Amino acid sequence: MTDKRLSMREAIAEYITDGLSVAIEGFTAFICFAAGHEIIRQGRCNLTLIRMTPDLVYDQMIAAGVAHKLVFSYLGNPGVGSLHCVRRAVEKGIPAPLEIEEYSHYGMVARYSAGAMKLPFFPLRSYSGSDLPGANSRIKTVQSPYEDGETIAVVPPINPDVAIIHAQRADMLGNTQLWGLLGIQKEAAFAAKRVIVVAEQIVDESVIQADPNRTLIPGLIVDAVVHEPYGAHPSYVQGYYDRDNKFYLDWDQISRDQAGVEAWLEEWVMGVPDRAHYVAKLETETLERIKPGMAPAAPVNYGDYR
Amino acid sequence: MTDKRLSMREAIAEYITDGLSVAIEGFTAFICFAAGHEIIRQGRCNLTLIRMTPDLVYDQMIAAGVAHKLVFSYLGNPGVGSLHCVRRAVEKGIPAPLEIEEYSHYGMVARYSAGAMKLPFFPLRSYSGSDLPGANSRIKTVQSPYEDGETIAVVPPINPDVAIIHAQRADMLGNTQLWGLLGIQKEAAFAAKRVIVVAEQIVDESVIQADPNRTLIPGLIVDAVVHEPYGAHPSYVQGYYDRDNKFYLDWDQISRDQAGVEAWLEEWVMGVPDRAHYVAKLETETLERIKPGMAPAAPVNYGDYR
Amino acid sequence: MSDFTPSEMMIVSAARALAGIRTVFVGVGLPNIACNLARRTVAPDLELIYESGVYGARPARLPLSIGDPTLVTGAISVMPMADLFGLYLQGGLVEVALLGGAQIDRFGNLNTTVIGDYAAPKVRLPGSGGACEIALNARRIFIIMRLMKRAFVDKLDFYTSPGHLDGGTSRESLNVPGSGPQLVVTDKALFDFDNPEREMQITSLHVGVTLEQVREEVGREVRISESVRETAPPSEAELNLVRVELDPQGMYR
Amino acid sequence: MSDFTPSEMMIVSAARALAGIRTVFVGVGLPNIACNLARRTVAPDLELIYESGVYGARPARLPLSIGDPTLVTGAISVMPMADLFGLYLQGGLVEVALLGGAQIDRFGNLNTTVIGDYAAPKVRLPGSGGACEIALNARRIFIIMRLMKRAFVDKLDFYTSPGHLDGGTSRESLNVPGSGPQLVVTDKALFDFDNPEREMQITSLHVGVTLEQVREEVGREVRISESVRETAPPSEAELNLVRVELDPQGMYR
Repeated sequence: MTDKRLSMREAIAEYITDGLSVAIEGFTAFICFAAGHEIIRQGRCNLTLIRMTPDLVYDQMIAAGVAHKLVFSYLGNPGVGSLHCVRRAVEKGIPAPLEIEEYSHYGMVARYSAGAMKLPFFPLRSYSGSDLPGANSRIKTVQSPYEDGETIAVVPPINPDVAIIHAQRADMLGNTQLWGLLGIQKEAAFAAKRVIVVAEQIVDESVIQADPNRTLIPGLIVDAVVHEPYGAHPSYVQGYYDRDNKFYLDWDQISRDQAGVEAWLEEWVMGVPDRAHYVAKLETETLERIKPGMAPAAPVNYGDYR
Repeated sequence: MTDKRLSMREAIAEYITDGLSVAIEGFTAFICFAAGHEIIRQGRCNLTLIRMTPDLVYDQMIAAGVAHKLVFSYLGNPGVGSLHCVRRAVEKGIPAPLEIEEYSHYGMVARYSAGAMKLPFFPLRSYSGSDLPGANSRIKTVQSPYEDGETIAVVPPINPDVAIIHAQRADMLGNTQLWGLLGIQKEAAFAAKRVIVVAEQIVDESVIQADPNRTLIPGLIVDAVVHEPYGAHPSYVQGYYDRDNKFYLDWDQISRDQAGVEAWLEEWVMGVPDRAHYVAKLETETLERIKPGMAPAAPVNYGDYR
Repeated sequence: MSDFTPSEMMIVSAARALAGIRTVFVGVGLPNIACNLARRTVAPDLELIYESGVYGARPARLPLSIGDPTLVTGAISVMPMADLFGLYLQGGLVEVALLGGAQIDRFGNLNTTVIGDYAAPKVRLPGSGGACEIALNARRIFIIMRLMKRAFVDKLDFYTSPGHLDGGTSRESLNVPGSGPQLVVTDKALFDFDNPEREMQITSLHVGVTLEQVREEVGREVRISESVRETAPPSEAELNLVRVELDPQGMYR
Repeated sequence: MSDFTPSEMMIVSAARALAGIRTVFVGVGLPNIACNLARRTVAPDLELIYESGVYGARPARLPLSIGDPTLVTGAISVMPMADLFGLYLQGGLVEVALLGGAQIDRFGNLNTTVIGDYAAPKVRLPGSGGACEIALNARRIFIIMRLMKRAFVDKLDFYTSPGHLDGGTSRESLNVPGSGPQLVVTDKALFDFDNPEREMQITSLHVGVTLEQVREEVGREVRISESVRETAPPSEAELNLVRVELDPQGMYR
């Protein structure tokens, strides 16, 4: 089997080209800012960005002008407030107009599920009485062929060109394990045409095989494996580091105007060659502050059967 | 919170009444024979038995005359051959005629999923070109409202009156963790109106909470918790004991005629008051033979965040 | 009687409304404190459900977002969002969900999408998140928001989360699982919808608040329940729990 | 050349057909040994997928059923069956699936449901299991069964798993993802469907088997490929792996 490890620079250069649809997923946790920043550094454009919660990573990418379209279900700085860059793009076309395609959370979950399961649609109990279907004609209905004859909402599959998934650990073949908030990373990875896994740790295949129920993504569907410690900062990785909430609060100020954002991007994205330098640039105080204590999982025995 | 622990006798007496639909699930593994035997001992009848793979547990229950209908997707003695009792009932009406409702595996998975998600139907890519829809009019089709306009097979939800799920560990509130083959136990439990969890071990809530990703069934949907070591013998429980394959082979002979089965039921079901006595009746050689070695899961840290 | 802030009155009112409830779908901030207060007082079996995929959270600190890692560690179950929305919410296991919005109309419909025209919005709001399906599938909806003229409007700019729609039986005609908004907790008064028109009506005024003040804020005639009363102020015990244990830094005073 | 059993010839033939394949959907017994032989020889990257929910099994012993615990311990991934069927099979990740049946017709359609009438069967067979959706979704189907008159029939009593249906383009008209049966491995000969009618044809006769014997067993005229040849017998290396490592007890000789 081939070793799929690449540097982030190599992985983005290889798999992210202008005009593709890209899903950097992870709900509040596991958000791969390292990939977003490398996409900005490599000057990609006309991307369709897909994410349930665009969060700061897409706020930064949209301010940097990499996107022409956004597919999402919740636009917010979680626990803080607005995503000012996305708002500027939608409300004022700064730095460029942004096309949007909007769903509810479950609608996005259902779209990824349909994409992963190769279904023509996925049914869900939502949208009736809401203006969302009026704002998005992709939200339709289907009638049940059974007794009830009930009419139910459906959404179409979504199959991103590339999904980028951050995880605690993966082996060099891309077999990947996550714990904590699993979000829709599994569905996003199976739905995508290409998958880049970014891991805090690269482990031996034997570590993965010692807990097969924990494997969320098999190497079978993974194209590249990037080893990038702290690659999800300022978001978090369960058991590895906490969210850097100070940054989420600071961003609410930094992002109030495009100039401030550009200055920040100049210093923290264009101004560093890679994530290792970004991490080195963080104060040690920061890394100390976001370091969690130990909370080990209860032991489990799979049993040796020979 | 209330302690939901009951003896198997109490749990079956309380929740399984004549005429109900019952799903004792678990694919090859985690098959709760202890519950099946107690249902036989209590002389229940007219049950609709639901299981993807009826396996020996339903072969025994059907020979004992508890069922009037069987909903399934594969009738076999796994790795051995036929389920002779089910065949006798279907082919010759011995001991009584048995109504059958038949799907493919994915059809049953989809039915449980629709039942658990309260959907009017679940779509799947199956059945086209097969005689199964002709044999079962519950298998229908729906047309996609999207461009392709594709026609896709659908199955209706299934919501058993009672689901019985065997697991490695649960707390007294019914919060339940499984590892190994997860089958469709999660979907069956969420689809059922009542849930009985049977566990090899009853643990403190803190054990469950030390690995929340491993929790398959929350106490919220559980009505009774039964502590029943070896409750799945002769099937197996990952890490606790192996399948007693000798019994699966023996059953192929025992079950060749109704008389042989009745003699076996007399000795091993009616002849023992409960599972503890059944286990005591097994030779120690058997318990030794099915004891696996250690294969611990790789450690995981959830992190202490305070 | 010690004095208290309007936020504390909201927290305490929401907590009391959760008496005996088993499951609540919740966000962060004030509603989160209300649920934890209920757990310590009137709803000992209450389990908190977060759309991030958490059932039965046991946070060791005040969560800063609905995806805070402290909601994961020590929780009863943490699952993919497909299970949270499919098995728990759509599965009918959510008894009460707490919602809010930028705009609410007299029938409890909520707007969290845009102010102005959708295609060219004056203000682009966060959008639905899970709110649309929560509003339809949770058995009951409690709405928590401050009483402000610009929020309590006659006509929403966008219907994100359906309440009682046009009132009367119009929601029933949707044939959805949830019964819709039952309560609105504000900093000045409590409202319910217990009338044939399913129209928001004042049921309780907080201590020191007058009907005129409420009308003033709502900016229109407000329906009043025959049984309108004064909200019982927070007890010492309730205030202690909030100030000492649940929000020691007073982030949500 | 050492001698070998018909079963060994089947195992080796099936293994060779898996050359370069990445994923195979497999059952237990002879097909399972064939896949493990392929892994050790012509398909080092081959991963075994079991409908019980296992991807990338690393069995420490011969599995006695598709749910054997030895398939779980040490596997790459073990998942709910909803994921195995939804994400792997329907998701299009299964390159080859190995199937068999009680009856097969000239177009590779399979019956594993009943002999006789469905409502009043002479013999009630196991049924589909996952076979129906496997036959439609796996990219290619290899069929493994012994050549027997009662199995190779003109008309199936029940169509459980669609092959090339009525032949020609009739399967394409179903518009399903999989391309259907490509190969039939028997104890006497190998068959493919590489003709416009998509009809089973002999491509290779095992050592010492005559066309007459095959016709005799099939009980009807059998189509023969222009390029019909003799099957290369198992090599010493292949036999060694099977006899010493994969099936030391000779359970499947």
